[in-house]
Amino acid sequence: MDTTFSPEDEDFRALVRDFVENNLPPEYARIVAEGGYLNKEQLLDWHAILRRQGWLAYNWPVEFGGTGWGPVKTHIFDEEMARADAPKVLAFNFKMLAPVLMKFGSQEQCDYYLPRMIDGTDWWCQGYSEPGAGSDLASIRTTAVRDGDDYIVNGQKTWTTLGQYANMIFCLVRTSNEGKPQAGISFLLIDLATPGIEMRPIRTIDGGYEINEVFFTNVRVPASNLVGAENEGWTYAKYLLTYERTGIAMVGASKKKLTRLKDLFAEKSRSLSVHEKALLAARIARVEIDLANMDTTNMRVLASVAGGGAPGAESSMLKILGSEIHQELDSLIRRVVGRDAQALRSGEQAPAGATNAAGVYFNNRKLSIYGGSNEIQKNIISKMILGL
Amino acid sequence: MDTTFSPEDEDFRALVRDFVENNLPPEYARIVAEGGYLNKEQLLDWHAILRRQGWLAYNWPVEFGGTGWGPVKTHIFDEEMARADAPKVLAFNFKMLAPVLMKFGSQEQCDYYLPRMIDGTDWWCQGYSEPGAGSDLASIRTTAVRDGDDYIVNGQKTWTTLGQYANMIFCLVRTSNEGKPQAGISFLLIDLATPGIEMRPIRTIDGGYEINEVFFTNVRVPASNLVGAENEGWTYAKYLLTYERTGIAMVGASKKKLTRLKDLFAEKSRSLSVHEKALLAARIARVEIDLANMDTTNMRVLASVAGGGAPGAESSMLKILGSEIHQELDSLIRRVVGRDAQALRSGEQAPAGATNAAGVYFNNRKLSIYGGSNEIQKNIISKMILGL
Amino acid sequence: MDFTHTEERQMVVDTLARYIQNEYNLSDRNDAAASPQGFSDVHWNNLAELGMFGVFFTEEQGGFGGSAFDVAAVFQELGRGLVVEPLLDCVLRSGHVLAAAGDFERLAKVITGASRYVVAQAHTTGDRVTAKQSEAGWILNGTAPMVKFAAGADTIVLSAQSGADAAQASFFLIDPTANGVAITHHDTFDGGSASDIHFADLAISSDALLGSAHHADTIVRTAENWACLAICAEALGIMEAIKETTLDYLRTRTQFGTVIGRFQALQHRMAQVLLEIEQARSAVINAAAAVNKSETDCDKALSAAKYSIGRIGTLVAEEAIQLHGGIGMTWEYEMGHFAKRLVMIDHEMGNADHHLARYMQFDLV
Amino acid sequence: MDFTHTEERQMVVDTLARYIQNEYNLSDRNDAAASPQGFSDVHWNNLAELGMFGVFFTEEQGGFGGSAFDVAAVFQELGRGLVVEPLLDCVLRSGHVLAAAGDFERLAKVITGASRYVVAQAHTTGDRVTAKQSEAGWILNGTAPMVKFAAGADTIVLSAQSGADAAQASFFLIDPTANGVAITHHDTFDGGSASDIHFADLAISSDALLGSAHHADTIVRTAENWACLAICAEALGIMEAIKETTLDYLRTRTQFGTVIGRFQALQHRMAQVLLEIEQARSAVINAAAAVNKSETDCDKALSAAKYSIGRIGTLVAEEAIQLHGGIGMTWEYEMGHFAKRLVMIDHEMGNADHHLARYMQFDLV
Repeated sequence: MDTTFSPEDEDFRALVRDFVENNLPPEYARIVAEGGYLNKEQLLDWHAILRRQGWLAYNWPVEFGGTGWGPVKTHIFDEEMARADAPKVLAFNFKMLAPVLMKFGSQEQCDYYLPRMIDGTDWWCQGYSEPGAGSDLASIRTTAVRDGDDYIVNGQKTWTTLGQYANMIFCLVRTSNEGKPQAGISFLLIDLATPGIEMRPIRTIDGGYEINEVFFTNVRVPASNLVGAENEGWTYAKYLLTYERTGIAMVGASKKKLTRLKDLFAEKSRSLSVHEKALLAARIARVEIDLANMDTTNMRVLASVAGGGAPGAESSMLKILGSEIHQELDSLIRRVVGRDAQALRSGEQAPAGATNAAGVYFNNRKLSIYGGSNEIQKNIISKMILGL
Repeated sequence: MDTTFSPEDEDFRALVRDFVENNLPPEYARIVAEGGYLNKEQLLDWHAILRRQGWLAYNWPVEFGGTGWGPVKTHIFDEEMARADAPKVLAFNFKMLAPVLMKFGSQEQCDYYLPRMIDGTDWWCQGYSEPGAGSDLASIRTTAVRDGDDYIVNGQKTWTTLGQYANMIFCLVRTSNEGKPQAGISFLLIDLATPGIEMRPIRTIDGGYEINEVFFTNVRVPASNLVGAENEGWTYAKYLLTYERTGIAMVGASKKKLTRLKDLFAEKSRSLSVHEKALLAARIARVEIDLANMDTTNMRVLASVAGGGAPGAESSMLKILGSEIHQELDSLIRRVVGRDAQALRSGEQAPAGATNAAGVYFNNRKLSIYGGSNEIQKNIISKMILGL
Repeated sequence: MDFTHTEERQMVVDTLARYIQNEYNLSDRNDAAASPQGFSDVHWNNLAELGMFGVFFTEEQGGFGGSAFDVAAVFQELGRGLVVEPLLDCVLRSGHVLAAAGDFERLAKVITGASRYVVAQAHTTGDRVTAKQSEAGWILNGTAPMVKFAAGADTIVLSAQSGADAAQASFFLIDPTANGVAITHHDTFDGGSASDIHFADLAISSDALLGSAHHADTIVRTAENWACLAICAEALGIMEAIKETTLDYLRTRTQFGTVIGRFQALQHRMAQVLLEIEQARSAVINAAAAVNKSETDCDKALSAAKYSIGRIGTLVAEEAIQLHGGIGMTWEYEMGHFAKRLVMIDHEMGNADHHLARYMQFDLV
Repeated sequence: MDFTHTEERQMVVDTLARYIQNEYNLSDRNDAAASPQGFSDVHWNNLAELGMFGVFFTEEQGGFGGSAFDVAAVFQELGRGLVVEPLLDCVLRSGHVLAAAGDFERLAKVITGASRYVVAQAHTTGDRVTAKQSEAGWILNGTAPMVKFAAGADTIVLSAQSGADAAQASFFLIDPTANGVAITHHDTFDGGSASDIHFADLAISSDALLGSAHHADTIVRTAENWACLAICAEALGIMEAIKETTLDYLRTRTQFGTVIGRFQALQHRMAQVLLEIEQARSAVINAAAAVNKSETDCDKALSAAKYSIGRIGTLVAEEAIQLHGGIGMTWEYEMGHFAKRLVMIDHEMGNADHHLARYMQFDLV
């Protein structure tokens, strides 16, 4: 039993820390620290900085232009990036579609699309959920009907994050109504410039714009854009949803947020009564302990993956723990900020203590909803453990 | 809107308080205060004291020898009794079987059994649950087969509280296998002296003995002991389970327990650090507030019943709230007692600070299990509110 | 023991409910809530005309209500409709400050809706306004931060430190357009506005003093109790609205071939939400019943209520969003706006921790 | 980074697990646990012979283990078997007190099982024992309350106040049968025994002093850390046993025509229990990894672990009983005894609140 990182890992951590200190534009770090998002130009710029270091596709194998790091190094990288408030790389490109292409796509698809993800040509978005298919993803009704060398796609996708920046979308589409709902789903790559596609913004509860609806009306997609086999898309979709295990616990982001919370608490708690301060401190201590426990829970899963083990219900557990701990941190930051959290931060006019605390808190309610809601994760755990 | 008791009610409260102060044997109060139970002789003695005052069957209508009090007076009586650590009257006689007989029993049954409940001749126990029929009570399999003027009863009941003191048992038995499981159940009164009945003790987790299994082997019961109509027992059983609304929230008992908790806390918390004390005080404050809220929630239901309204999901809500608040109080008493809660109190040898705190805590886990588990109550609420 | 409203009060509530139902549209509400002033003059005037402002005051004070249950009932209804109009800030609180100071002339104008006052308490917070006596009156300096709905007020009722320490504070009536007053307005997350009000050597005459000098604490106490009761009742109304929307959603949203209200895990969570809301309702009743009791009883019941509302409100908001899934996080869906206000109520007048700590101090620590 | 046990440690754990499986019967355990001594000499001797006591000590100390993960692994297994034998009190804790005092001769006898010592700390609690220096040695007066398993010990290792204040305390080796020592034994709720040990003018010679005078705090510190780690690991083992029993019950108990594990509300609660147990497991690992770190790191990790174990243990016990229903509340069903011990662990060495408050004090308040 050895819970420490190897000297080699520690060297690597120092290397990453040094790189990000010297190369992350402070403006980007500020935006991230305040709970905001980079715009397209800014994120592509950050991508380019990482690309020059060879770390953009950091979770990919070497043969595809990645780093070949194992789960532990990947974890260290994530943690250091979060620690420095570095923007996350576009997950749809690097963590979602790419692994699916590598495992199930054709050589041609890999050769064509993977380099375009790295060089900034393609910005992918996701076409999974539909208005009638949320937790019940297998009930999607967007159809793709074969017509010669093309599919004709009709239907509607929703919750498409950052679709406004994207030129490409990967979609789950229904290619058959035979058998179980899962059986007739295919995984299709669609150019958003194709006629018949309309993207409409969805304004979120916090007033922000990061998600979209996408409408498909007789959209003609080359059959060569099918990933893997027709009607096998459900397998690929599930693979995608569980692939990113090292990130699912959000350990790095939560550690960073905890630091921020404790700094805010040290500053704001001076005016509190001893008992109010104790109650708040107890909640902070609780979440700090939960996070330290989860850090190790996460490392145990990583070590098992690195050792060739296959995580089962663990990835669902990490999703639940990770989202709940992060949400508790957001909730505590909002509380510590107190009355000032009510003010919207709008540039110069913001009160001195204002943060985006309320907005971030509400925005991050999504953490327990998306990527398979926490209820779905509990269903998965129950099924795996109880065998029912 | 008037949340206060009427002057008449307050006079009544003073009357009850005065009576119990002058008539409750201190020994009985001590046993109750320590979380214990009176033995049969003691409880019958207390029954006799109340009978002389005319308050034994205090929840019964006047025509059956009761007081005719409405729900508000009944609540005040319960509260004052709990406040004084008075033993509760035998629920199986007065709060469970009696109301069923009054509503569904024959004139003969009322004339015969009700006076025997009051004069101490009959001590009733309950034969509802079976090893295979807990939350799913309708799945009982104890059978009663008509044979001339008798039923022949075979089967097994369990969780029969204080069965060791009882001479009579009221049972749910299966008289038909037609239709839904609920449809073939009958409500039967059985003399425990009848040949073929065996009662075996069940030792509980806290080492105590208050529940039993009852085995029936070809037990011959006169058909005149059937309550109401054959195969209609489910209706009577449900009536019994929801009848006692004024007591279900345990407001009086919880108020008394809160006082005890706060006294213990005042004594024990002197040795705690300021922060540990604050954390414990916060939990006590929380449950005190929850209890004050539930007190009013309960009064709202009482007022609605007194005004002729019919409580729906409220009685299930009160069951959940009442049991959870009471369990939290037990949990906090256990915590406040601290290390000494580990010692079993066994007479002279008990450490000075010893209480039965751990035993009461574990014993009262039953509150969320019996009388329709809290899960069943949530099912009922969902069904009533969601209409699903 | 009677938990029903009087006929008169029920009529007021019904009138208000009808007005909201027929005239108060959430999309327009959101536009008004995001405007610089933070609410709509049209609705304000309509509510005044409906007589809603007089409900908060006794006949002696120039109103036709003034019982705690009047206040609670109206604010519960305002909560149900997510009404952003500042009845709490510009009528109830400032009206009771005027009443406590004995200024019934100005109070009368509040009740008719002719004048809008907001109270800025700047003698107890970290930021502080000081009032120095001068020959002509007083000189004010400092900042009153985050004064809600100051953007819509004709007059600021400011409490400032007027003596040697914070305990010596007085109320002043200030024209927000005067020289020496600078105002920074903020939009707020739950709609409405809040302002930092800066005073730089503002000279005011002696008759700007409201009530007697150095008695701000006494003057403001009753008003703050009313405001605390009102915001608890508002929260309860919001919870009721969220409950109904969420129950509807559970009954109609289909996934896995059935309405999601059939999933037992969701049922049990909803059952918990329902019983907690009943507890919140009882907390508001307890607070209303205690407003006229002893200072300790009143403070305990108000802290118990604000704590309960804070804890349960957050639970209700979070569970409602979670049970809705993505749709609950969109601007277009009404429920989310209720959830935002409900959570933000815990950021006003002391949050759940604050009130639990205050409650503890009465007889536990 | 490696979360597997060494081969040697795994062998020890397997040996212990086999012994429990084959020889340790819960019904006999309960009888022994309720006996005056509170455990069984037979099992005690068998465990000594299996070499289980040496695992807690390094080779230098006369053992063949002594790493934190050795201690955690063995106690986890003891927890899984609900072993009542006092390895914690009579080997781990007292052995480490002897080791810290440099008394390796006595420690050797602890490791072979030839001697049983219990530590009675009576210099920090409310009740207190004082030691006054006399010509011949020391005179002891006072009471050491609730010393676990003193009923089974040959020697009491008592810390008493030996100087002007509580910080000046020393350890003494006391024969429990000596005149001047009176012992009141108590059965305990979770099995085993505890004793109040009264000292009335007990005269002991100078060589009864263990280690140097006035250094009890230093001597006991390491032993208390080991004991805290051990009891956390024991709790984890108990949780695992409860988890397995409860999962079995959910898979097999039928109600409403189906196994109750099919009810989604129960599934989701069980899922929560499962992930909390994984968190408890991580807390124990963190504590084990910190035992040899700086004093602050060690104290923080131990408090984090004891807090986590206390909170999660109570959750696991309460949920397991609730999910079982009536059967979980009977003496005959094994699970309840595990639940009792699990909850009572929160009553030893500081409960969850105590450790959360201690944790807060490091850098929050």
